[in-house]
Amino acid sequence: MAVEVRTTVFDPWQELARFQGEMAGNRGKYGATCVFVGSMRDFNEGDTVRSMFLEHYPQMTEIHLESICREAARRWELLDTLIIHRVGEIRPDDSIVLVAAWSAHRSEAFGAARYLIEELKSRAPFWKKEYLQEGTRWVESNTPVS
Amino acid sequence: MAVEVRTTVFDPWQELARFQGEMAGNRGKYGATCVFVGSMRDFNEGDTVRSMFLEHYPQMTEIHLESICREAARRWELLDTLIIHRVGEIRPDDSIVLVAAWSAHRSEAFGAARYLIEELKSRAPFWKKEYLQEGTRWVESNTPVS
Amino acid sequence: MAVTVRFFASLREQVGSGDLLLDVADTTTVVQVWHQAVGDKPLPANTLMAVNMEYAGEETPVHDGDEVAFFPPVTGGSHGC
Amino acid sequence: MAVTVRFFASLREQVGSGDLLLDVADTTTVVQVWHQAVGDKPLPANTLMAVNMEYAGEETPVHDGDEVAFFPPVTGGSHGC
Repeated sequence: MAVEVRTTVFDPWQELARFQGEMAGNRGKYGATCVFVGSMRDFNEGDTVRSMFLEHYPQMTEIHLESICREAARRWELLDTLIIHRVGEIRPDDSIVLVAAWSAHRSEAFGAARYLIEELKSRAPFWKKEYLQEGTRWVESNTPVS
Repeated sequence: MAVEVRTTVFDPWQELARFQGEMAGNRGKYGATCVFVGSMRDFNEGDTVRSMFLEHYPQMTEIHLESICREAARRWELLDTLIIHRVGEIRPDDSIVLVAAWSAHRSEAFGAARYLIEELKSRAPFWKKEYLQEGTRWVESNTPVS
Repeated sequence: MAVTVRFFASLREQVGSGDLLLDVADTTTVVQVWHQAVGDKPLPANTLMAVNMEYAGEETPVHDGDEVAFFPPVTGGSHGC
Repeated sequence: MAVTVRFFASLREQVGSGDLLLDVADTTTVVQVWHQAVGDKPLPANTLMAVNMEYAGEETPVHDGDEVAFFPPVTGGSHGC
């Protein structure tokens, strides 16, 4: 189980290769891996977004993400989980968030990955400010859970 | 949209990096990527599995996987999909199947990825034969959809 | 007319044959192709059938040049996945 | 007793302050910390509160040395994700 907050660009696929490469004890055990990657779109609510600043609450972020992972491990039969979240200045096409769940069974892996991203979006202390063509704005509401 | 049948080991994360690198037109558009990777476990139904042979129906496999992708694109709002499936001799820890869906929205990406793997497992013409410590056996039934 | 018949996986081992070319009557169905290919042996329960690589049923009509396939339930993906 | 008060994101800009150290009475709640920090301004609807980095409510009691934080609804992940 790992939770990482990153201040610079990360490549989700390289991170997965690295993390899985270090999961030596679970090789041949997991069978099912579900991954979700959220990346920055260059438009939102009809406006072109040039870049974004992702503020967070240092320490509380990690504490909260770790508790989300522990809760996922209680609800689903998991071998491992990984969450990586960017903060700071972010540009279109950058990866913002990666969640991954490893299990022996696909329904567990899917259920857990979905849970991790929904919980993260609704409860983890991150806030986005968008830099538009003209001015800036805080992203006030989140996409609904659906 | 791509469907690939592979006869040799593939690294799912490298494949995703490559495929996404070629999706130039959708950069900054997708926001949400959901990936499922199924890999070979070294045990099944209480037995240690040394290796496995994955037979398929050449051509029908590709035709069928492509039709699954088209159906997913009708049901969800997708920017792209990818399916890679191994055939031939497979060893524990090898990746067997990769499905991925790119969308502007996470619920669409999750829904489509889940649909792709469920349809693939229930309808695509693949058959597994396991090489156990003693003898071989065809895997007759599939894990239920759950 | 001529049809190609194919068997896959455990069904190929049971039937003892992979591909074969059959000369069949003009109005023939998938199940008739089965019996012409393997004799009296009944079509095992759960057998899947395809004509020209599209799923078909026992009564699907078969035409000259068609490829008719019989195979057991599919098991793609990984075990757990 | 002393508590640290923190504001994040749009709420920090509204309040015009990031972190501050307050001297408060012994029996103080989160909402009382808010008013002592920002004056009469009511707590905006939907404001989230945390005490020592755990979510809390307006009436959660505050103790010496606690860190009390106020922030708007969270918006992690990507837009679409």
